[in-house]
Amino acid sequence: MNKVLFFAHLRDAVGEEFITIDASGRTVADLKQMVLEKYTSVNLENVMTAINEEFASDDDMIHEGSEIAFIPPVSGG
Amino acid sequence: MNKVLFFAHLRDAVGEEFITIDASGRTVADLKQMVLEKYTSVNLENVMTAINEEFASDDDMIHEGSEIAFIPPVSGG
Amino acid sequence: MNYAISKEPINVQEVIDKVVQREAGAITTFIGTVRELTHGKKTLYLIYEAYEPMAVKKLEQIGNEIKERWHGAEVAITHRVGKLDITDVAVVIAVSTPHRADAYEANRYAIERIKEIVPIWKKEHWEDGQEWIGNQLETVAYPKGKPEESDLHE
Amino acid sequence: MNYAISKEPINVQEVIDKVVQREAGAITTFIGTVRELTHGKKTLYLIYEAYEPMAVKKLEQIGNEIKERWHGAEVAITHRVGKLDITDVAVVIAVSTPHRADAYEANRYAIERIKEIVPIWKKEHWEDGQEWIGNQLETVAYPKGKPEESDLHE
Repeated sequence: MNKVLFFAHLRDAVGEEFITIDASGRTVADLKQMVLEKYTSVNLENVMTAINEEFASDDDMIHEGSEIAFIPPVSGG
Repeated sequence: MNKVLFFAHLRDAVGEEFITIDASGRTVADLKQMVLEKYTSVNLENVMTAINEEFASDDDMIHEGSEIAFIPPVSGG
Repeated sequence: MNYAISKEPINVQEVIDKVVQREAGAITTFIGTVRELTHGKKTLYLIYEAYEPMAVKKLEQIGNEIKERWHGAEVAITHRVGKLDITDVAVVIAVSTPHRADAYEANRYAIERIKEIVPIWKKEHWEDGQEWIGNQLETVAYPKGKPEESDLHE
Repeated sequence: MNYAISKEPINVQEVIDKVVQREAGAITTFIGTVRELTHGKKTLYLIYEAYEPMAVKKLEQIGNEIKERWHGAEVAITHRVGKLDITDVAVVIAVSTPHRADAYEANRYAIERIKEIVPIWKKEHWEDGQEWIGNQLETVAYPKGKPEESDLHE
């Protein structure tokens, strides 16, 4: 299983800080599709993805137990 | 009369924080000459002058009561 | 630790103390504060949220990038999260270097990188609404696979 | 007062507090510290001396120059005098501005100007001697009737 974290406007749209979902063996792009189908109000445009706290690309593979986070454009500082 | 202040290496050379001298009606250049004659170990090369806490030129006139300071190259900061 | 996310007000001197070194002649700090007016709109307060473990890692990465680029630099960064009022301190960056030009440049580099890669978000609250900053920038794209700098502070 | 010469250790936060403003999104500070090694020579301690009333005036002049050049800037500068040990703070410059680029540039301007026009001198004490810094620079001249920047900190 995989923990999938949402932040900022994504958290507001999903209504959860995180969900648990089985995405192992799939790519980041696959997971994005799964999320978009489940949460129709979510917009993943311009949203980065992190796997285990490192930025990842759409074609990176998700492994069992990996923590995924969707990272909207950051605005710290 | 005029108070003439010395700082840094000038103070070490003169051996005084200040001297009192009558320089009214003379220019800064005149005063420098007077100081050099009185204190032969003093070196006024590259030394700026202030009259009443403002930088002055060699040909500026010194008035009665004005405070003169000789300002070696600064090294604050 | 030199890189931290803090739920409590940041003590600037504590961040500075982390970079004091006998080889340093210069310490620069950047203190990001909550400004009342942005593009003429009055902010009431902000909420900062972070993906905390990754944010700390990314702050540390920025520190390491600086140490590679500027010889002898020491770096400490603390970013606040939670509710911040006007003039509250959101971030403190301290950089020490042997020579002063480096301390300015390396510090500037740190804040620009924070705005690119550190997963922290702010929600602005105005009298007539609220919004997560960053998400409304429709021109933003990630051609290099990384967030672009938000120009909202500029 | 925002411009001061201090015989006591400088409290950095107190200098920062002088420039806090609701319009500011950025505060930069420059903290000049006593470095142990300069050109490979080991400093034991420094003595700073100032022509105090003129130094305060010149610090204020620098602050006014900054406010003219950088819109909305607030400036505070405190310079220490007396005996300073390694890592002691010699000067603190705090600048706040609405936008961060200005806060860095204006702060940098302040330290460069201090090294040009503020009547403060330091005497370095090494194991094998002591010297007023500035006076041994035989290349220094004042073509514009003002001290040139010492490069000893660079």
